[in-house]
Amino acid sequence: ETDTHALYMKKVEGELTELRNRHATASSKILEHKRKLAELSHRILTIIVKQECTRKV
Amino acid sequence: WDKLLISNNHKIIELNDAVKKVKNDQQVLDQELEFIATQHKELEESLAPLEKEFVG
Amino acid sequence: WDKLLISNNHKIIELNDAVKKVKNDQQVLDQELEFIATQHKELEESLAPLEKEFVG
Repeated sequence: ETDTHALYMKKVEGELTELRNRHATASSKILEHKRKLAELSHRILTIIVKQECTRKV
Repeated sequence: WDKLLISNNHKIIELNDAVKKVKNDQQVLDQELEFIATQHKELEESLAPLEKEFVG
Repeated sequence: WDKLLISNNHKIIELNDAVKKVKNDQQVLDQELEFIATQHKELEESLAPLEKEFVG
Protein backbone atom coordinates (compact mmCIF):
# COMPACT_ATOMS: atom_id res chain seq x y z
CA GLU A 1 0.00 0.00 0.00
CA THR A 2 2.79 2.32 0.91
CA ASP A 3 4.43 1.61 -2.42
CA THR A 4 1.19 2.32 -4.19
CA HIS A 5 1.04 5.64 -2.41
CA ALA A 6 4.52 6.51 -3.51
CA LEU A 7 3.71 5.59 -7.09
CA TYR A 8 0.52 7.55 -7.03
CA MET A 9 2.27 10.61 -5.72
CA LYS A 10 4.76 10.44 -8.54
CA LYS A 11 1.83 10.58 -10.90
CA VAL A 12 0.37 13.57 -9.08
CA GLU A 13 3.69 15.34 -9.36
CA GLY A 14 3.62 14.84 -13.07
CA GLU A 15 0.09 16.13 -13.27
CA LEU A 16 0.99 19.19 -11.28
CA THR A 17 3.87 19.93 -13.61
CA GLU A 18 1.50 19.70 -16.54
CA LEU A 19 -1.00 21.93 -14.78
CA ARG A 20 1.67 24.53 -14.16
CA ASN A 21 2.57 24.50 -17.82
CA ARG A 22 -1.04 24.91 -18.83
CA HIS A 23 -1.36 27.70 -16.34
CA ALA A 24 1.61 29.49 -17.83
CA THR A 25 0.13 29.14 -21.31
CA ALA A 26 -3.23 30.42 -20.09
CA SER A 27 -1.54 33.36 -18.39
CA SER A 28 0.22 34.43 -21.55
CA LYS A 29 -2.98 34.03 -23.53
CA ILE A 30 -4.76 36.28 -21.07
CA LEU A 31 -2.07 38.90 -21.49
CA GLU A 32 -2.48 38.64 -25.22
CA HIS A 33 -6.25 39.03 -24.92
CA LYS A 34 -5.81 42.09 -22.78
CA ARG A 35 -3.52 43.65 -25.32
CA LYS A 36 -6.01 42.82 -28.03
CA LEU A 37 -8.82 44.41 -26.04
CA ALA A 38 -6.80 47.59 -25.61
CA GLU A 39 -6.13 47.65 -29.32
CA LEU A 40 -9.79 47.09 -30.20
CA SER A 41 -10.84 49.72 -27.73
CA HIS A 42 -8.51 52.20 -29.34
CA ARG A 43 -9.80 51.37 -32.80
CA ILE A 44 -13.41 51.81 -31.71
CA LEU A 45 -12.57 55.14 -30.18
CA THR A 46 -10.98 56.25 -33.44
CA ILE A 47 -14.12 55.27 -35.32
CA ILE A 48 -16.31 57.16 -32.87
CA VAL A 49 -14.22 60.28 -33.25
CA LYS A 50 -14.20 60.10 -37.05
CA GLN A 51 -17.88 59.42 -37.17
CA GLU A 52 -18.56 62.43 -34.99
CA CYS A 53 -16.50 64.58 -37.33
CA THR A 54 -18.34 63.29 -40.38
CA ARG A 55 -21.64 64.04 -38.75
CA LYS A 56 -20.66 67.61 -37.98
CA VAL A 57 -19.49 68.23 -41.49
CA TRP B 1 1.88 3.06 11.96
CA ASP B 2 -1.47 1.79 10.96
CA LYS B 3 -2.95 5.09 11.85
CA LEU B 4 -0.44 6.88 9.70
CA LEU B 5 -1.11 4.51 6.85
CA ILE B 6 -4.84 5.02 7.11
CA SER B 7 -4.41 8.74 7.38
CA ASN B 8 -2.16 8.71 4.32
CA ASN B 9 -4.80 6.75 2.52
CA HIS B 10 -7.45 9.31 3.30
CA LYS B 11 -5.24 12.18 2.35
CA ILE B 12 -4.39 10.59 -0.94
CA ILE B 13 -8.04 10.17 -1.78
CA GLU B 14 -8.55 13.82 -0.94
CA LEU B 15 -5.57 14.79 -2.99
CA ASN B 16 -6.89 12.78 -5.89
CA ASP B 17 -10.19 14.65 -5.77
CA ALA B 18 -8.48 17.99 -5.50
CA VAL B 19 -6.24 17.28 -8.48
CA LYS B 20 -9.21 16.12 -10.52
CA LYS B 21 -11.06 19.28 -9.72
CA VAL B 22 -8.13 21.51 -10.59
CA LYS B 23 -7.69 19.68 -13.87
CA ASN B 24 -11.33 20.15 -14.66
CA ASP B 25 -11.22 23.83 -13.82
CA GLN B 26 -8.19 24.25 -16.02
CA GLN B 27 -10.10 22.64 -18.86
CA VAL B 28 -12.95 25.10 -18.40
CA LEU B 29 -10.49 27.97 -18.26
CA ASP B 30 -8.86 26.85 -21.49
CA GLN B 31 -12.24 26.68 -23.17
CA GLU B 32 -13.10 30.15 -21.97
CA LEU B 33 -9.86 31.44 -23.40
CA GLU B 34 -10.75 29.93 -26.74
CA PHE B 35 -14.16 31.54 -26.55
CA ILE B 36 -12.64 34.93 -25.83
CA ALA B 37 -10.34 34.56 -28.81
CA THR B 38 -13.35 33.89 -31.04
CA GLN B 39 -15.20 36.85 -29.59
CA HIS B 40 -12.30 39.16 -30.21
CA LYS B 41 -12.07 37.97 -33.75
CA GLU B 42 -15.75 38.67 -34.29
CA LEU B 43 -15.43 42.12 -32.82
CA GLU B 44 -12.49 42.80 -35.07
CA GLU B 45 -14.44 41.65 -38.09
CA SER B 46 -17.31 43.98 -37.34
CA LEU B 47 -14.86 46.81 -36.87
CA ALA B 48 -13.35 46.42 -40.30
CA PRO B 49 -16.20 47.87 -42.42
CA LEU B 50 -16.68 50.75 -39.99
CA GLU B 51 -13.02 51.61 -40.17
CA LYS B 52 -13.16 51.48 -43.92
CA GLU B 53 -16.06 53.87 -43.94
CA PHE B 54 -15.03 56.36 -41.34
CA VAL B 55 -11.34 56.15 -40.91
CA GLY B 56 -10.52 55.50 -44.50
CA TRP C 1 9.19 0.51 4.97
CA ASP C 2 8.72 2.87 7.90
CA LYS C 3 10.84 5.40 6.14
CA LEU C 4 8.73 5.16 3.04
CA LEU C 5 5.61 5.62 5.09
CA ILE C 6 6.94 8.75 6.68
CA SER C 7 8.34 10.06 3.44
CA ASN C 8 4.96 9.46 1.83
CA ASN C 9 3.33 11.43 4.57
CA HIS C 10 5.65 14.36 3.99
CA LYS C 11 5.14 14.16 0.29
CA ILE C 12 1.37 14.16 0.65
CA ILE C 13 1.53 17.34 2.66
CA GLU C 14 3.82 18.88 0.08
CA LEU C 15 1.60 17.89 -2.79
CA ASN C 16 -1.44 19.19 -0.98
CA ASP C 17 0.19 22.58 -0.69
CA ALA C 18 1.21 22.47 -4.31
CA VAL C 19 -2.33 21.67 -5.40
CA LYS C 20 -3.63 24.52 -3.28
CA LYS C 21 -1.22 26.88 -4.94
CA VAL C 22 -2.23 25.79 -8.41
CA LYS C 23 -5.84 26.28 -7.38
CA ASN C 24 -5.11 29.78 -6.14
CA ASP C 25 -3.30 30.70 -9.33
CA GLN C 26 -6.26 29.42 -11.26
CA GLN C 27 -8.59 31.65 -9.33
CA VAL C 28 -6.50 34.65 -10.24
CA LEU C 29 -6.81 33.72 -13.90
CA ASP C 30 -10.54 33.31 -13.48
CA GLN C 31 -10.78 36.84 -12.22
CA GLU C 32 -8.78 38.05 -15.17
CA LEU C 33 -11.11 36.24 -17.51
CA GLU C 34 -14.07 37.91 -15.91
CA PHE C 35 -12.42 41.26 -16.32
CA ILE C 36 -11.79 40.57 -19.99
CA ALA C 37 -15.39 39.47 -20.50
CA THR C 38 -16.69 42.69 -18.94
CA GLN C 39 -14.43 44.83 -21.07
CA HIS C 40 -15.42 42.94 -24.14
CA LYS C 41 -19.07 43.53 -23.39
CA GLU C 42 -18.42 47.23 -22.99
CA LEU C 43 -16.69 47.38 -26.32
CA GLU C 44 -19.54 45.56 -27.99
CA GLU C 45 -21.97 47.98 -26.47
CA SER C 46 -20.06 50.97 -27.71
CA LEU C 47 -19.85 49.44 -31.13
CA ALA C 48 -23.57 48.76 -31.45
CA PRO C 49 -24.73 52.37 -32.06
CA LEU C 50 -21.91 52.87 -34.56
CA GLU C 51 -23.03 49.90 -36.55
CA LYS C 52 -26.62 51.03 -36.38
CA GLU C 53 -25.77 54.40 -37.78
CA PHE C 54 -23.56 52.90 -40.43
CA VAL C 55 -26.18 50.49 -41.66
CA GLY C 56 -29.13 52.78 -41.10
